[in-house]
Amino acid sequence: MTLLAWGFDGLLLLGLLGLAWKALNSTDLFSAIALFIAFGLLMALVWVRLEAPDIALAEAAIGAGLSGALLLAALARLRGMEGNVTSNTGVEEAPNNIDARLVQWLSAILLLPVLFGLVYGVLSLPGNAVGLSAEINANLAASGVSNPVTAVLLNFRAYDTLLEVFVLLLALIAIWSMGSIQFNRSIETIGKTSLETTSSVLDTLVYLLVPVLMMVAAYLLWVGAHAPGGAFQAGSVLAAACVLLLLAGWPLHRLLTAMRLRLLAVAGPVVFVSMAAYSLIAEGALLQFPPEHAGTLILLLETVAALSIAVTLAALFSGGQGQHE
Amino acid sequence: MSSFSFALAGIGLFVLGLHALIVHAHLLRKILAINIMGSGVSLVLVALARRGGDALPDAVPHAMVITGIVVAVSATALALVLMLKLAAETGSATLPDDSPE
Amino acid sequence: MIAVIDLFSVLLLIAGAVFFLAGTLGLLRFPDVYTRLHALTKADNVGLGLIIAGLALQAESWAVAGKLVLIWLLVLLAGASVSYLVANGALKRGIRPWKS
Amino acid sequence: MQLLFLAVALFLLCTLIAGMWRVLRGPTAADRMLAAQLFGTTAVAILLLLAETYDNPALRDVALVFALLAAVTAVAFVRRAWPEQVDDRSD
Repeated sequence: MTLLAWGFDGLLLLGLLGLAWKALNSTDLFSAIALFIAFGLLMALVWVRLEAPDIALAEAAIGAGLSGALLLAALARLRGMEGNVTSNTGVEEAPNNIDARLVQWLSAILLLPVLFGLVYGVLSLPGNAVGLSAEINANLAASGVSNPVTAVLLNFRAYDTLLEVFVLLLALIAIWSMGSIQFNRSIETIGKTSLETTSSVLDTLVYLLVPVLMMVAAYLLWVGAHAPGGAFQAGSVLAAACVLLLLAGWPLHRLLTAMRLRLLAVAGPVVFVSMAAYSLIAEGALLQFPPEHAGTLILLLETVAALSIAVTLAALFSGGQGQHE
Repeated sequence: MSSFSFALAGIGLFVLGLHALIVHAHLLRKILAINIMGSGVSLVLVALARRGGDALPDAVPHAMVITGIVVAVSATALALVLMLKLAAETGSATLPDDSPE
Repeated sequence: MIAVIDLFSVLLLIAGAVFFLAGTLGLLRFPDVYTRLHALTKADNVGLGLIIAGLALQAESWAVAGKLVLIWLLVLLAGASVSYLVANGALKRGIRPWKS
Repeated sequence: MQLLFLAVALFLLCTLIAGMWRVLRGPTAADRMLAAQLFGTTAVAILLLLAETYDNPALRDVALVFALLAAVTAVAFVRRAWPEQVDDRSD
């Protein structure tokens, strides 16, 4: 049993490193992205082996799903542009001249001490980690939830999550400042290959899959209180549903007009900040919830945060695709 | 397998990513490199937190890494849009080479 | 009785693994994108179905078994649609099917 | 029984890593994407087996998310990133 587990872990880590190497050094950009998507899948398996199913869920939704879609869409638009401007279509400049070789070797040699330093640093650590598990378990009863990761994210260190929803909002504002502020009407024609017409198979897939995605998102949100899951995972799955609708060319901009989109995107930060301000005044500490209401407050906070995260991620996907292109 | 091997793999990912970040000129490749470096850092963080322990895994690094994954994807989205802007302006998705000729 | 169920599980799991092996061999050895598509979608989905059947026999409750079957149905749906879309797209792009 | 679950999971990981060769080699973009799709199905099976081996029901949720999200990437590929020109070594 142990031997098999060792074999599994060893193969997993070797595969992970091999995929990373190939993704970073393959000949063309498309295979780099395909390998990166596979890398995300293996990464989720690694989190499972490290007994971190919460992270595995987030990685499965984002690393293996959303970022792949993001990268593929960006590559398509890049190719469309480069087709107009230069002849270079994604095939990368091979390091064939002396200069590039030199840079490669120089970088490798200079990074060797970094590698050895880091390895030495890790190996010289004491064999036993001193973590915060004991403190978390001692206070879990007062947190309103029984999943320790959710307790950390939404109660003990809720300011992390507060700042994080602002990071998402900032990224969205930055992207919007370079493009249009809505799910663009013409999005399905940008970067899309002209060979694809509307397809009934794709429509059926979207019909069936989007409701399932929404149900799974609601389930993850609910289950996050006592088992792996929570606002980020639910938000990412919901965002995937939006991305699927956008990819299939459904008129999502009619449901989520620019105004509604903006309102939903700021709903999470606003609710978070007002909750923080209230707790600061009433409880005397930032984002400290009274134990008897903590469960309800956390669920409310998570629901709004998940909606905001979903809308923001979907808008990040379609973002910057302004009319001027 | 002990947590240390996972941590070492994390270091490997970080160094591979850093190398690619320096060596490759194309910005999309640099964005992939930064993402892989980030995965490596998360791996080190979580693996080291559970070393030598048969006890429950520590939830704090788990929560941090989940936050990190979401931040990484939003940063990636922003970086991709910036790259597309640059490509639209200059016609190439590489940083301008301003070394003295 | 338990032993019989266990035996069935073992057989189903091994059969599933064989189908996955066949799918991977097909992916590696078949000559063009259509045949590889055929190997992947069919063999892997059957393999997953067999493994899920083997696991469902061991499941502690009906709810767990139902969830396993739901996962399989979702993979089937996605696999079938995606293989259609890929094959259709490949045909439209003028990738010719392989002839011996 | 647990031993068999883990052995099958290890075997599936082997087939998955063998499938990586097709992602590397191509030749068409569709081949690379297909192989990545194979990773998704195989990973679902591995996760379900691990869930049973270590008696961790949360892993079934991870498998569920995998099954759903693999389709999103594949649709993104078909709808956006598939170059129109015929790959030269397509047959």
